[in-house]
Amino acid sequence: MRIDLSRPSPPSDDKRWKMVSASMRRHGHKASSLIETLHTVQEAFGFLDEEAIEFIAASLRVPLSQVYGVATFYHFFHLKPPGEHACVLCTGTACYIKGVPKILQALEEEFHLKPGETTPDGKVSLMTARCVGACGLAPVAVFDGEVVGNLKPDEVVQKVRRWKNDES
Amino acid sequence: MNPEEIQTIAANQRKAKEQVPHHICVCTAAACLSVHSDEVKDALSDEVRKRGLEKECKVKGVGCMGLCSKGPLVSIETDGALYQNVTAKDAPEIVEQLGQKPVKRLKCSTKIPFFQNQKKIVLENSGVIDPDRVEDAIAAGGYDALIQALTAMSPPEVIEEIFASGLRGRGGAGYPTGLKWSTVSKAVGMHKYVICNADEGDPGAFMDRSVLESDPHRVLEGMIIAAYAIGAEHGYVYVRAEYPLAIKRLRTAIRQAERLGLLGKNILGTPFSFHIEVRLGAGAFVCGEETALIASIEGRRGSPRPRPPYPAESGVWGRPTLINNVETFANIAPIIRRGAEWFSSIGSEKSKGTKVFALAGCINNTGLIEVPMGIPLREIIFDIGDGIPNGRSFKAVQTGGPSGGCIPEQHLDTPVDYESLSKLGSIMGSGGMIVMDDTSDMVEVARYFMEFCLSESCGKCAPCRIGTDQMHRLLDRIVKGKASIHDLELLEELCDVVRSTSLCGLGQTAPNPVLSTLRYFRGEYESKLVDVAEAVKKA
Amino acid sequence: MSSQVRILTFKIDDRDVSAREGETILEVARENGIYIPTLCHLEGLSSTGACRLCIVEIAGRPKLFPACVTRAEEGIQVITQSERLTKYRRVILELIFSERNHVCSVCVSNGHCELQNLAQKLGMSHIHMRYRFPSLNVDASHDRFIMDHNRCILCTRCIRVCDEIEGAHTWDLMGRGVDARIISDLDQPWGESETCTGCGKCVHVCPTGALVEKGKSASEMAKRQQFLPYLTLMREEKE
Amino acid sequence: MSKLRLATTWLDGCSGCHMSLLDMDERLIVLAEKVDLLYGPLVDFKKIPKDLDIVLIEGAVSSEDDLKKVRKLRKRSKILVALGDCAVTANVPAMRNSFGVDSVLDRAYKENAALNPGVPDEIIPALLPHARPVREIVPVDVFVPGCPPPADVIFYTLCELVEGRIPDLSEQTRFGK
Repeated sequence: MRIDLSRPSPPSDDKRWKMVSASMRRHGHKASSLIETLHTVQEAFGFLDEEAIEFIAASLRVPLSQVYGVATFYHFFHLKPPGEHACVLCTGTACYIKGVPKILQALEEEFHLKPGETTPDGKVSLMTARCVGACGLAPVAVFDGEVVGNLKPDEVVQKVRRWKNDES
Repeated sequence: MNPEEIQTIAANQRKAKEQVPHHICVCTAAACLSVHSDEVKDALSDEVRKRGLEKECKVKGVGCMGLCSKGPLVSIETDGALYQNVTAKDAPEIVEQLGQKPVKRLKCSTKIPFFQNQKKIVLENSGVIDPDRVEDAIAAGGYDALIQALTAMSPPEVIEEIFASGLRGRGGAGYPTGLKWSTVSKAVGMHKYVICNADEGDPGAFMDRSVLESDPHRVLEGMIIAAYAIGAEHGYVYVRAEYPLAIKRLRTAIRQAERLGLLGKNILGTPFSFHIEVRLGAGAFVCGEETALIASIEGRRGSPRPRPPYPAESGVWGRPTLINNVETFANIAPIIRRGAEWFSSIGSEKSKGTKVFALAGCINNTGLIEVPMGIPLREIIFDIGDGIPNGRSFKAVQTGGPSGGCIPEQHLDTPVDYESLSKLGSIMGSGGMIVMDDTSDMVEVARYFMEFCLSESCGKCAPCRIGTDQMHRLLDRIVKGKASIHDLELLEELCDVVRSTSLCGLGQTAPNPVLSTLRYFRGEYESKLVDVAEAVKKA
Repeated sequence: MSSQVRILTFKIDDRDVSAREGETILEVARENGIYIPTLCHLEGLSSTGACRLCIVEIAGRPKLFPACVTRAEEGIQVITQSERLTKYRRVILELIFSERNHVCSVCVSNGHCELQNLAQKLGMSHIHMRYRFPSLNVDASHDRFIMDHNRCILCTRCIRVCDEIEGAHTWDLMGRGVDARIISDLDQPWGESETCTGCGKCVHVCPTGALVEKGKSASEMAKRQQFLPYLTLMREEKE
Repeated sequence: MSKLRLATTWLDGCSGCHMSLLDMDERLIVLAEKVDLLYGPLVDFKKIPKDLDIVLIEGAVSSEDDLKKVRKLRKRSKILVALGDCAVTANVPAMRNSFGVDSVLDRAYKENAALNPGVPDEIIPALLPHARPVREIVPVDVFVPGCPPPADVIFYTLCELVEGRIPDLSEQTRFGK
């Protein structure tokens, strides 16, 4: 076992680690800045891998299992790389009442895609959000950051299919 | 800066505004943005520039105007016209008609009950000011209350004023705000904290997001006044990471307030200092519970701990901590500015002031409304909300999200206040109001909320962790026609146990959607049951 | 410590009892030989109030209180046994049994298990809800110990003893709700953990057969927990 | 007074509970003065009799066959006893539940078979998706946990039932005993 009590250097010279290091420095490398740091890493890299978690744990002097426990407690954090495209379906009450379950069912039937999963070709990740706050437009999805409302199941299926075929 | 300098900013801003005859306000809150109000705003600006009208007409982005279902919304401040469903293509016509007859095709009447029956305190500046400009906020009376509190009132006087106003926590439970402040102010300890809970987690609720997107300075002002009253030097706003726009505007507002000396060291030249940091939530509903929220701010898993000790005594870092939600803080400045007596004249006997609701589901006017406490539910749904679309009939309204309940037709004349709603088996909650028409299946609705609680349970205490899962399985069996009367009996038993024995509010209230639908729609459950032998076969 | 400790008097089940200020209801009950069931609580570790089996009533208050974290107050009347409490404790225990795969007959801790003992003590002859039958792993990668997630009740004693007493913090909880699970380091096999000292404290504080020593066959795994109050006391003395 | 009519059955279990029953030794003779054993693995009678007073069930409900049997026994009995952990909790037989029927059958009849690997489809009654405790199928009047329940406990249980009382067993036996 390696025993190294100095603050570790970033896993690689990828420039994005500079952002992460700066964020930790701004918070004085306090253990309490763990969640803020995880946010920064995810923003920079899209997800949290083992390397990142080990680096953060050593830098903030938080036990490995605790970092992992925090990262898996909060649904906002992802431990696997996301697909090229993200389809986030709102599952808030208004969207539920107005038919999101049917959209989810359609995606599962068509692509065997369940919330939290990515298609095997790595093209599309399906996620759910508790409420994106656009209840007036229910049911709502966020396609790569763009909020789209009043959706029907086949519209979402077609959007995913276009993504899979590299059409926009 | 000192108070006079702030007042100068306000005066200059008002003067500058008077010099421009036309103001076009485009809603740039999340719902309108999602239907491309940013493009509308750009088109309008281009059009104004093309016609060389920059001096006579200003186009600005403002916060939420409320009627989200008709977005994008554009208002012409001087003409008093409101336009709905505006697209970029409409820009030339809108600019053409400035100061003349409004464009009929796009007009949205402001005489309708949706606008007439509201009473705006928290949202008074939403849709009016540019949330990205502190000067706009100041010109509209922002930070007046802070100046008043810091220069003319002692901390106990501030607390007394809030106490006398009768304001109760808007996060759901309705605890008297003045009492909470007074408890924290009396707590022994050097360092105290103020936390603004903006982890709005109820699915179908977007009040706090809208306030932060539309008028962030109002929230900061409330927090600063609270910090002055209880003697805190540090504060956090704990906001959902799912609200990027609200976070951006909040951060901008903090920077602006710091620049003007409204936040930070020696506020307004007084000895009082207060710093605010933004902390991002990460998708955990349970973090709305105050001890879980504190754990999360401290960088840990958001698991609640048993109370006492309450945060007022031992909160973040073990220090006395005041936690209020966004809407509560947004009420503070108006109370200080206009007095407790004015505030307590609004609302009902035990519930003072107004309440913001997010109206959604099967209702014509979806969006954000603010109404005086005590208003009957019927008025909200059928006048302000304009009733049920597609010729369907009303079945129930869900308030309070996963901790609340469904209220049926026969109770629609109930006044909206904390006590009346809890008597009906629901709660005020943070303000989500989801309307369901006669096509909604109430057992499925109950299953939906149980699924939510199950996936949001932190897993610490056994009754909530396992009980929500078992209840969800039972509800699923009932929906799928695989359950017998024994399953329904077990469901009711588990509701009782989980409610009475869970560690925190999430578990204690998780059975509410089941209990309230059982209370009013028991027949729907029973009609799905099959006999015992059948149920065994389908297992 | 200050020499002036306030003494409180109150009642547990109609018996007059006294407590030092700051003592929990559970501590006072145990000093007086009054039984309150517990599962996540263990003397010498911090209390979490998670299993809810130690709930008691306080006369005049509608809520229930976990005795392990509720401090004694002057004049209160604590009720540790009532029809309501018996029912609630039993249902909670049934929920715990329904959660994972507790098969007592083939467990190395059979006969020495706190969960099993409680079932008997609370008169739980069967459970009246459905078992969940989740699919869970057994981690036998460690040289000397085994972690069987099928028998884990998420009491977190292992996490607490590893963090508070041993200081290694090898264990923690991942995920949440009914999917929460005890992990070592980055959810790695225990045997590959870089932080585990192999001290075995977690094994001995585990109330069930989730953490056990290797090489034991059914019913052979008796646990030793006497070391815990001793270690805690010695550490306090040093401070 | 006429003797009580007793039946026993052995579903998905190891027969240990019946062995324990036999371990009552000479007390069996005492019981025989009060009850007639009419059906079960210990007697050579193939049909389930009617009007039973007491039925002891060993084992979990695992197959279509078990299902039929337990339903019929319930219909024909006054007091139904879940005898032992398998009947009470599904116990060891339930350890297959998280794997699914197909992989369990493959493991037993293909992967571990030296001769003629293949899942039999005629001799073996079809397995249910889950092995389940008896009370999930039919109402149970008395639960006797234990793996197996000791002979003393079985004796006590039967004596109480003969006297028309429902026994309290909490002090005497438990899961896994």
